[in-house]
Amino acid sequence: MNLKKLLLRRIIEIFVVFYIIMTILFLLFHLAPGDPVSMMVDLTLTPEDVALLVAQLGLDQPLWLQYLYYIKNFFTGNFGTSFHYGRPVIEIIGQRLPPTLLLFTTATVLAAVAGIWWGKLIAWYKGKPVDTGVTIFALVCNTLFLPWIALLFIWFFAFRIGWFPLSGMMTPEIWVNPAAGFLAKAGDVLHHMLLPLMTLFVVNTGAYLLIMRSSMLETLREDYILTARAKGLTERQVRNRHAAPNASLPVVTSVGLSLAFSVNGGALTETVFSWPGIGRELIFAVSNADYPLAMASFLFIALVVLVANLIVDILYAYLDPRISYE
Amino acid sequence: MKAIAAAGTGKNETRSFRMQAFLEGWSLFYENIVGRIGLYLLILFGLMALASYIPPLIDPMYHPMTGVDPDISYASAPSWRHWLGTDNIGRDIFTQLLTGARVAFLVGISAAFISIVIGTLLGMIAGYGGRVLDSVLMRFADMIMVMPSLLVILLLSVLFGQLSIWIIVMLIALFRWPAVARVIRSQTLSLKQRPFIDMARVAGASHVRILFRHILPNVLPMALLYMTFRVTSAIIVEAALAFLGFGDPNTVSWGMMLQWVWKTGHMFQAPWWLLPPGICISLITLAFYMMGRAMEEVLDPRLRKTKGPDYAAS
Amino acid sequence: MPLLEVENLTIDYHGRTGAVTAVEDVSFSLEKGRSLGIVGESGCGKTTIGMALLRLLPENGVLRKGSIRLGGDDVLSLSAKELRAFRWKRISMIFQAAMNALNPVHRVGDQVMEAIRIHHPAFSAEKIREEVAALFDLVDIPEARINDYPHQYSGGMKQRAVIAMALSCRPDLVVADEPTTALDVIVQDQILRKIREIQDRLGIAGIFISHDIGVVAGICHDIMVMYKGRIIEQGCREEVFVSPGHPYTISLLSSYLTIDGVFDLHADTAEPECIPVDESRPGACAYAPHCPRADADCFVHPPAWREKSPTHGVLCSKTC
Amino acid sequence: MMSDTTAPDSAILEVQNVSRIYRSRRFLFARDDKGITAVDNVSLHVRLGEVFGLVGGSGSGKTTLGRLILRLEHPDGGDIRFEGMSVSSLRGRGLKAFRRRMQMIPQDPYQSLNPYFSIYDTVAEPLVIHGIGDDAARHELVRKALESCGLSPAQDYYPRYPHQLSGGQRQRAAIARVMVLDPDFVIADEPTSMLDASISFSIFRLLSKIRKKQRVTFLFITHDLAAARFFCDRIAVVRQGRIVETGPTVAVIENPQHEYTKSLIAAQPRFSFVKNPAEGEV
Repeated sequence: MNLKKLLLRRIIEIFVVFYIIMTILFLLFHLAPGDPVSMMVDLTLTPEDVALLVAQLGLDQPLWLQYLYYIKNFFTGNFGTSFHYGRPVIEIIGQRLPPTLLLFTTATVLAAVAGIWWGKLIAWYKGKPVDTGVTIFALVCNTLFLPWIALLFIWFFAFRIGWFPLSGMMTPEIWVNPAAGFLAKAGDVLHHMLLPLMTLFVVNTGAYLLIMRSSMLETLREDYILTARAKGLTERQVRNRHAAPNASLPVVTSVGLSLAFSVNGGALTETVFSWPGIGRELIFAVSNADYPLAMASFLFIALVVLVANLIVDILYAYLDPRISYE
Repeated sequence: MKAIAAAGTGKNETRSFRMQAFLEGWSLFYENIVGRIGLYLLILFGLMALASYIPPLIDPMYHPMTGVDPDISYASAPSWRHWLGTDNIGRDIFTQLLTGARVAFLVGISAAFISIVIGTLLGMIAGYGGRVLDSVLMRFADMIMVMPSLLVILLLSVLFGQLSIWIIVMLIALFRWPAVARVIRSQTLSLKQRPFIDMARVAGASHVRILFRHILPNVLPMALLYMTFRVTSAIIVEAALAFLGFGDPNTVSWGMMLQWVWKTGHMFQAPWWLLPPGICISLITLAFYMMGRAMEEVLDPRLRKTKGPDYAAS
Repeated sequence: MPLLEVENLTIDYHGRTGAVTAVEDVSFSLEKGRSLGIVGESGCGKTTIGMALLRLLPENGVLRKGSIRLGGDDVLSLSAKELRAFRWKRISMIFQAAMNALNPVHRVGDQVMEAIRIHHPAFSAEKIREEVAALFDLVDIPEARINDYPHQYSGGMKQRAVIAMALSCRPDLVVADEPTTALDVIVQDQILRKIREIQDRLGIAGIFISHDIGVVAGICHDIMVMYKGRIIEQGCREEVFVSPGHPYTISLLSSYLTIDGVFDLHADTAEPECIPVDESRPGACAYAPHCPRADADCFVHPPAWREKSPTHGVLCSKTC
Repeated sequence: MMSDTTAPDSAILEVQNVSRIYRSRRFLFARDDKGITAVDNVSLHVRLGEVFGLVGGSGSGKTTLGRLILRLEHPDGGDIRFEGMSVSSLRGRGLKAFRRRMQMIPQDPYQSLNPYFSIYDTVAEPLVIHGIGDDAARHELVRKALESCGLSPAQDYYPRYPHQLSGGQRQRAAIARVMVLDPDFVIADEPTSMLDASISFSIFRLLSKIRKKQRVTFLFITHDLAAARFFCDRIAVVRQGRIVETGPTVAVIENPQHEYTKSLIAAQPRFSFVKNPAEGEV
């Protein structure tokens, strides 16, 4: 079936795009005035240390060879050693990626599902006060400045009423305790995750709700909706069977398009909540001039976005028969 | 040509399409509560930005960056002297807030304007040129679009060392044009299918003439609409950068104020310091966003109506 | 007693700038098994009448006056639940631009089955499937295509599927709004023949709405010509074609190009289209500004309904 | 402007074995499909001063053929000659001169005028493009063109915008824009298919008038055999990109040879119940 072909094409495209991103990054960092070491390294190092570092990073080699090494290193998982942690970068990434995936995937899926659901309902009240109220509320949520609302949530839910921990992902006592079972550990992570999740949910859901609402209104003008009504379907059947499936298609597309933007929000959330994810690590690495770690974190984030886009594409093809059955 | 046109009948139906569309659109816009709230909010912020020049003239202690109240060296609560209190070294928060409005407008509008110009030009060229040019430009746009712009700019800040406000504006503009280009391209594609473009070609019009005399006026309303959305995203990116400590150290922006509260650990003790900048960032983006949405609702049905006769005789 | 009786139907659309009357004082009736054609230019209110029969007017459409009766039932007083049972079972509709009448994300067969399932909840799945197969057979769509999606169909096939769907509950009346506009001449001819054939076979009454008097003339017993929301001429098709009474009908017919030449029935064809004219007074004849016969009277007084024969009437004060 | 020396039956336009194939183009990933053949090896010629009709259903390729002749698209094979010059080889100045002489009347009056151009600007634009006349001369040309197309007094229409006109008026303005250049060859692509019947008839009459007065050669593209019968000297019946039958209009309609032409004629609405439809004497 053509779905396979489509999939194959998208995967190849992802490889190409990723390769180009890698190359651009390489060129930016190697052709920019001043060498990366002097940009990244603090002044406390002795000249010998610097020379060692230059050799270690292969910066004394010709550019094309550095490039080849750079590509090869990526595919062999060799990203060098973090200046700050003094450990292999790949190890750090390996630790940071899962928490990000957990938080980000949960938040995106929840926001999209809730947005589609509520958008579908609210479209039915077009022009009524409920509609205006919800629309404005969604707009407000959507434009809340994320780090600020995160700080407010921490201040209120964690500091004032103490329902949630202030930051982090785990309580050390529980994880050190050999008696703690899987449930206790999972519960602990969930307890830490709820507040960041809530932040992302509040900020992202509004956008999806608004898109779904206008998409529903658009769909309701279609002739097949008129046909469905003429057939004697109840309003509920018209909405759920005929309007919603079509109307959610553009929302799925926009989820894909807004993924990169949500990643920005994800990184900010991780930073404010000290969630040990890869976004926070990138910001941390940039602040600390940890060049290998920053590069690798960024590449992995880009990869996550690309793969997430692929998943959205597959979902879309699955929902729209016009694509999978061409 | 214009003089002759003006010599026609003096009735009000001689109003140009643009004028007519604008007046119609304006009344629709003003009926929309969302658009009206947005407009009022924007006027408020505009006044704030203008007012930001006043306090330093009253007393140098009200300078947002360098002004320090000699009597205060801690974060003080609102008082008659400092309407919104001071930060931990005794600078006036209200003054900083006013200056922040100025910076937000500056960053938002200039970054949005640049990205709209780039996006509109590239979108028109891609849509009109078609084929390889279109594919290359749009793949490039897609690539930039899948990159989280905030994080890319962060990474690039390493190259520039310290970011000045103008570099931030340029970087935001460079990473935010693709969405505009996409929309303008699809508009151009559908315009290209419209017979009046064929008619212009048949009349012998050059590509430049077609692009700028025939296509540009038709995509301009959409470009303006997208400008409001770009303004919000530019303000948010700048604020986030400043919040993370990568802002221009010579400028007070709301994001930077938030960073100071956060980094100095005053977020639990000084609500007068934590609340205002966050409210301002959220409200100004809300204002532009609301304007944009109201404009979108004005533009959309009109675009639809030109498709053909309505069956519902209105 | 006639199957359908419409009396003094008046419908307004409420817009931002006030109300516009789309249909004014329209009355007609239709016997079982007969078909009526409604002809008029775009915006004359013909589609609105079709929608009103199923009570499917858009939100801003208000039925100000009049009554609609089908087989003795007052359509306008049905409750929401009765209305749902009434729709499709009693009157079904073939919509303008049938291409868009099928939902792109559902299989064509499922969309037809859905209609049957709603109105015959007692039918078994097997029985419904048989019904659908029979319907597709009726409109000449191969059984293998039942489970296809709409985008896999050609334009003519979609149109036939829509017809199958309209017939699925054996309604008393089918309303077809521009059923063939987007189709090729040959396909259009086939579809019209098919509709007519099925209609005769099943004894279903039909209302055909079109801007093309030729399409309507080919399949309808009676013709109703509308202009700006009013019926200006009504009669059986022979009467309307051979001795049209209203100047608008005459201009329609005399500008109708047929393969054998022009219907040059009357010499006084008007060519007023480009002369910018003032509107006639409210209530007066709406066609007066374009009418070659009009005199000062026509711009002031409402036109009178004249019976040319028991079955043929004209809304015009002037006799030719 | 027209050369009077050419014999009346000499061809002003020749289409020789022209094909046009649409392929889906994709960057990086070329599809290996064969594409859709919109125009398939078509040859025809149009004589000076006649009205030549291209009749066919939707998707028959008749519009594509028109676009190829207008050089809005390029043929994938074959050659189109306008007065002996190969159209596809035209560049720069030659192309501009060609554009001045060959014009098109569009299908959809709702779409064919730029909403941001006043009627004066719309009609004057071709003059501006070709640098014809000064302001005063242009003014006079535009006035004449509008009035000859039934939009008079022309001054009333100058400052109006397309959305302020009715469908018929827009189509007249579009025709005025074409006629202001005084072209030798006009392609009319379904010029009335979007208009109501009575208005479309008046547009036909306008075109007939123009034709008689200005000695223009017309290529008339239509799906409607009846309209072709009314307006054309010769017709070609097109189906799936090929010409299935060609000849004088009356001969083709009264004595069709090809099966498709026959079924096309059979599908025309007829009014057998009307005793005496006027015999076509137009």
